[in-house]
Amino acid sequence: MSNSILESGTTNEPASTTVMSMQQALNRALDEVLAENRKAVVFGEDCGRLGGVFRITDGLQAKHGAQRVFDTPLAESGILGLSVGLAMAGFHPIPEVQFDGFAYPAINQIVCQIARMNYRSRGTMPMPITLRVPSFGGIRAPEHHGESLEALFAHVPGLKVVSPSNPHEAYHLLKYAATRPDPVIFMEPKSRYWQKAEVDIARHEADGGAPTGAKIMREGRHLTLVAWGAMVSRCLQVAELAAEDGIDVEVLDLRWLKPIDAAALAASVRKTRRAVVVHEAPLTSGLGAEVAQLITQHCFDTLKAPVERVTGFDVPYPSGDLEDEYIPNIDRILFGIQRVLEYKRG
Amino acid sequence: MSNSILESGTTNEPASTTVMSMQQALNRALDEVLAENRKAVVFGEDCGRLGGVFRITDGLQAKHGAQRVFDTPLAESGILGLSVGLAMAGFHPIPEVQFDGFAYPAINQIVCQIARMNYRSRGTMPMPITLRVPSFGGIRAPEHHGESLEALFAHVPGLKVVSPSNPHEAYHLLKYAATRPDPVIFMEPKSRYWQKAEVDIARHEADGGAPTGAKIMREGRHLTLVAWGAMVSRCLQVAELAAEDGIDVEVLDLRWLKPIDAAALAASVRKTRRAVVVHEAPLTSGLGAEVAQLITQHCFDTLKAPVERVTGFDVPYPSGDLEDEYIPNIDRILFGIQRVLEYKRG
Amino acid sequence: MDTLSPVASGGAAGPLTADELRELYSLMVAVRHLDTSAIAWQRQGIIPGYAPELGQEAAQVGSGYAVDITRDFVFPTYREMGVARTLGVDMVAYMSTHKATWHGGLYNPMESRLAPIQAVVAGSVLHAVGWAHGQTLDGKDGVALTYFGDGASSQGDVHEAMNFAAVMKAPVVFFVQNNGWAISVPTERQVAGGSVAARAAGYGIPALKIDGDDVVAVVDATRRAFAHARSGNGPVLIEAMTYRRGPHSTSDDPGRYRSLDEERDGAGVDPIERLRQRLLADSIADEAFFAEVLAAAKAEEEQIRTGIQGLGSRPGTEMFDLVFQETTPALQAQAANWREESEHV
Amino acid sequence: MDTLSPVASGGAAGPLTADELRELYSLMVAVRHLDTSAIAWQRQGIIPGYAPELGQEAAQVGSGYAVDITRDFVFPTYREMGVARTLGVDMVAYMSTHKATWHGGLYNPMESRLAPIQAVVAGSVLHAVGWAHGQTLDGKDGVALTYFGDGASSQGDVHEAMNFAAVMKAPVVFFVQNNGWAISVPTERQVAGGSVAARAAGYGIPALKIDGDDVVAVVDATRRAFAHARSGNGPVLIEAMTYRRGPHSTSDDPGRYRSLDEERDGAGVDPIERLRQRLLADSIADEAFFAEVLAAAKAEEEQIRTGIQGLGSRPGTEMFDLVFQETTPALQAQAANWREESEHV
Ligand SMILES: Cc1ncc(C[n+]2csc(CCOP(=O)(O)OP(=O)(O)O)c2C)c(N)n1
Ligand SMILES: Cc1ncc(C[n+]2csc(CCOP(=O)(O)OP(=O)(O)O)c2C)c(N)n1
Ligand SMILES: [Mg+2]
Ligand SMILES: [Mg+2]
Repeated sequence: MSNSILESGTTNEPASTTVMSMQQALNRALDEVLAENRKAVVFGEDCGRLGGVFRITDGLQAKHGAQRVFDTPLAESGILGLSVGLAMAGFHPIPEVQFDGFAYPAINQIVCQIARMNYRSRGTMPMPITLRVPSFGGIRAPEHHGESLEALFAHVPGLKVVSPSNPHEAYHLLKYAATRPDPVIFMEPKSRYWQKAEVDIARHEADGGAPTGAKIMREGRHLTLVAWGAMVSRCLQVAELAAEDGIDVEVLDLRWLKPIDAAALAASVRKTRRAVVVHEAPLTSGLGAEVAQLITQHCFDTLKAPVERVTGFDVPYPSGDLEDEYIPNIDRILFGIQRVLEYKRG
Repeated sequence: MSNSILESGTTNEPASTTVMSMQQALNRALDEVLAENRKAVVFGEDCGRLGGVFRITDGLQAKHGAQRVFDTPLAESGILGLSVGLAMAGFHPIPEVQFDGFAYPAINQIVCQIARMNYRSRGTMPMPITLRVPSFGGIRAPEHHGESLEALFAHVPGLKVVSPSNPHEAYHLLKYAATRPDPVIFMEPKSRYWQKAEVDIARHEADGGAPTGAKIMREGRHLTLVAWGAMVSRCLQVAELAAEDGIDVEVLDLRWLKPIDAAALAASVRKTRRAVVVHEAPLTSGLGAEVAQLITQHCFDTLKAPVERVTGFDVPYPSGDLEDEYIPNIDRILFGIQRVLEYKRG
Repeated sequence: MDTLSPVASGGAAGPLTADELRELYSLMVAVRHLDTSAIAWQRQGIIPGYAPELGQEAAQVGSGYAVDITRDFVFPTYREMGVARTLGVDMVAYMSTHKATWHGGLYNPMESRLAPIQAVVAGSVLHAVGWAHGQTLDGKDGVALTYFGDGASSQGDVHEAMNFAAVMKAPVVFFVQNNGWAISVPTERQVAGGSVAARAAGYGIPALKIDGDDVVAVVDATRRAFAHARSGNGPVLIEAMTYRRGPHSTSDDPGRYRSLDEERDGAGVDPIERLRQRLLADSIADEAFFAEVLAAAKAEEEQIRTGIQGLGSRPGTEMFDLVFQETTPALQAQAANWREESEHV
Repeated sequence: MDTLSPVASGGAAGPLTADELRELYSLMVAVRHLDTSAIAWQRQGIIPGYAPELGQEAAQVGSGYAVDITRDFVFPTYREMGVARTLGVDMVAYMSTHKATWHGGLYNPMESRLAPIQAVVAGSVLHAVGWAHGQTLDGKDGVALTYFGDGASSQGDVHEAMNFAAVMKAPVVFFVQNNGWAISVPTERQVAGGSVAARAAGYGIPALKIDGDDVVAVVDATRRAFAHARSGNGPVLIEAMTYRRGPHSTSDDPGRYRSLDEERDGAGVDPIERLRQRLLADSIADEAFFAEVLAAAKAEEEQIRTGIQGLGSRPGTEMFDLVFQETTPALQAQAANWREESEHV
């Protein structure tokens, strides 16, 4: 990996890229992590023989063996508690929770154990655990299969949280996260698993650096749209539509939901002077509040309007029929943009 | 209860008050709720014979019987799951989780069941569950005994969240919460259990209304301090100190952490034009972000400075020796006030 | 395994009558037909997904048949269509959950005596204990019947539920359908010790491990368990050994983790066929009856399908209106905003 | 109860030697003395709180004695001071947690082979399973020893841990100290069926229910369990029956839920006295030895007390520096802000 970066990092031309889906990108990242670190282990419900209900671990058991890629009994607290012990024994566990909503039974182990063991043990028991959570909604799935837990995770001291928005990000962010010595919650936007796009396997970033902060996905002058996960591609669509009306929207993929790249937020909004933050999770106490407050704190003088939030409502994630009413759609994001642009000081 | 309100609600003179601690006020409220509603049941770890580790349920088993006030086995998910079934059977469960940090094992039942059953059942299975959680820090206790979970709870659709700041509020808010048809998380500031103060048993509010919104605890002109739980009394102290320097601080006890009384926040800050929000929980994605963003949204034009947050740090709640470094202390709140007052548009 | 002593209370009824056996057969066929049709509906785009209970008809119909809906209450998972049908639940309202109309289903759980469909594995097992304890507190004699799978037995909540129930002597019947699989994980790599029923002894709970494909055995065991619990003796656990003949759900591909040979061996004789042979052998029913039952099942499926196809989406306002009994200003504001922006479009 | 078949591997050593018995006695006395002193420290304001293990010395010293710290790993609760002492943990560093210096204690868990002190009831039982499974993956022969109480046995995590361990054949010894109480709740209203050991059979896990106040029985059982697990036979559960003679913690008031008579009956004969009588009867030790041991215990306690009294607070920067292996800009900014505001004052 580092070799490739060195090789391509010096030139500015795009390295050779491959087209793949996020599912394939994640699968490839795991495959490489397993190959490169013999202490890496992958496990969870149906992760072994089946290859995961989303096939993210497809083929890994056959290739790396049933000791390193295995099925667990159906118990999320068990899976995460097991991860703690494996980490203590020097492993790098990469567990999967089958769906976002089923992370709740494991919250005790995540919050009270995984997030604190390094601290509690005064740095002697690091927790290099990369918890993969197929996340967010949009696939007309049963109850508890469309949840957005980023606000909860981001509030927990000791956790880092990241979410990729496309196959390229997925590949590099997972490879990065799964080689870190700290626990990372890796939130995969399941509605984007099957969309294909170019992945530059050779290098993370145009500048060759590590994928540690936010990333501008589209430059613009009039307003900054901040999003993560599946909402990034929606915001890019919105930006195209807005452009038709002469509105030049910058789209910032936050990527890291903890720590948040406040500098990138500030830099963008200092330029555009207006911001809308978009997420699927309910409004109240969502991560949008943190993002909005960080922007306001850093850009109070330049902001032309209060930061707007376009989010899910304060209601339980609804059934498929009402999903499109719940998740911020293009129209609602456009309304949000309009409100900010039309804001007049009273 | 309603009788008393009617009796005293028409006059404006203070009704007869009693001095008691928050522990006594909560105990009395539970006693009355049990007496008034034969479907109310109180339970949890050590809640029966012992009367709770904080004695909030002291004497209730002896008075109301071991069927209505009982000890459970040591399992928080069990306690909350039991509550769901009891609610389905027509009861009003008032469970206790012994300490804030031990709510985590019950999060799955709280988020996926209690908060959603009314919705899932289309209103046919209400969840009148009042979950008491001794909360927040400041008592030099072991690990997991000083946690602030309000941001997590407030983000969950289907929950209401409230925290009293003094014995009077404790008595009335608990009586109010425990007679509602929806689930309420009742966060008790354990560091305030033993401080005594006047309780006007006869009526909730000076205006006789229900204790549903935020409450101004001290009027002021220069800046609004927003707080809840144990931080309210600290903010009142800060206000006294600030007054010596000619700074007139308004202190708003948010009381309801979900739904948040946005109108009261707006009204106060429209007057003072400056705000600082104080909480014990870690900064990032804490409820302070929501409060700050609500204020900014409603008072963007009048705000003289970005809303400041004085909070716990993004670190695990520390051991007693470092507790005072972690919890916002008077100095840190004063610094926050100073930053807001000295803010100059760049 | 049978650690449930014969109940002195006489609560359990005598052997099943011919009428009852015929009714059980009709129910199983109706359930089978609806179940296999639902798979077809999914392929035809009528519903987005479904979790079939193919092969579990005896376990579901037999246990549901023991319920007295005037006083008992049932807690399903996401796979208890056969139980719902046996209890007499409105099946359009039930199946609506698979049309993505409403999580939990559109039926009224209080009137149906069937809790909303539960997607969290083991999520409602504790609710059954709470409801049952409520019976004790109220001095009533209802029994809670809660379903869960071999996979679900691994969840901590099942342990907490069994311990609470036993400590409180709550009138609960834990009904485990051990269908051999939790998605792709077979029971032997899921249930240490090999049997969920064996766990019961550790809590002092009597258990019955039964042939879950024999509907008569299922009715009998469930009735005995109900009688035991109803008489104030506390919980009982039944482990009905059966086999998930179909995929986990319409998005599953069992070929990735089991062969057709394994499926055939695991499944054994079809539970409906077993009952049919029995009815024939005992001259309780004939081919004409079977044909009649099938025709009725087909007519019923058609009616339900028509109902499902005619089912519109729920109005978006329900998203907001059904969150609380007492709504909040913040939520009302969001609802107003939503209404404005969706009408505006 | 003893469902652990005699181990063929010969891993379990022979009967305890006189030296070993004397060592066990010394350990128990040292632990007793430190434990009762810690209560006094709390009263004197040296430490803010403490959870005594009075009466559990045989269970703790005996089990800890079976550990091989060159390869095994131990997972305590908040009450295993006697285990820590037996393993040779730095006791000032251990006791510092009760001085509110650092949650988890100041000792190095990797070097001590003792995981940080755990305040979540049942919190670390699964960690032991994970660590043990790591031994299997690494082809090593270490065994994980995890402690929990009768109260903790009600937690879902204990069930998940036992099931995982048995499914994975992980080399874990589950050591339950059934001390009769979980704060104010007695075992009979906590543990349905009456015995945690009885639960093990349901997972196919061998169990030993032993007299936890007989240190020789404890050592023997733990050694047998270790030998079993070390030889690749999977987990074992030991339930050591003992009694919490003191309050739950220094803030507890047992008079509210049990009488002195009940305490006396429940406690039975003091485990240290039992060993003393045995040593005397077998002429393994005499009064001079006992006096010497007590003097050593007193000296040790004094040294630890001095250490604790001399222990300063940890610098506030550790709050920030120990959160991650790789810190974050946001956290550094908070640390800088904290430093500025605390120095400013
Ligand atoms: C807490 C939780 N974790 C994971 C899932 C995802 N999931 C749905 S069904 C299932 C398998 C359940 O197996 P079992 O309990 O045997 O029931 P069956 O599907 O065989 O009826 C899984 C893993 C879930 N619904 N809930
Ligand atoms: C998850 C959790 N819930 C509640 C508590 C509060 N608590 C601390 S110790 C205790 C009783 C534990 O009893 P037991 O497991 O028998 O251990 P013992 O105290 O007897 O050693 C309780 C309820 C806790 N620490 N963790
Ligand atoms: Mg199954
Ligand atoms: Mg105990």
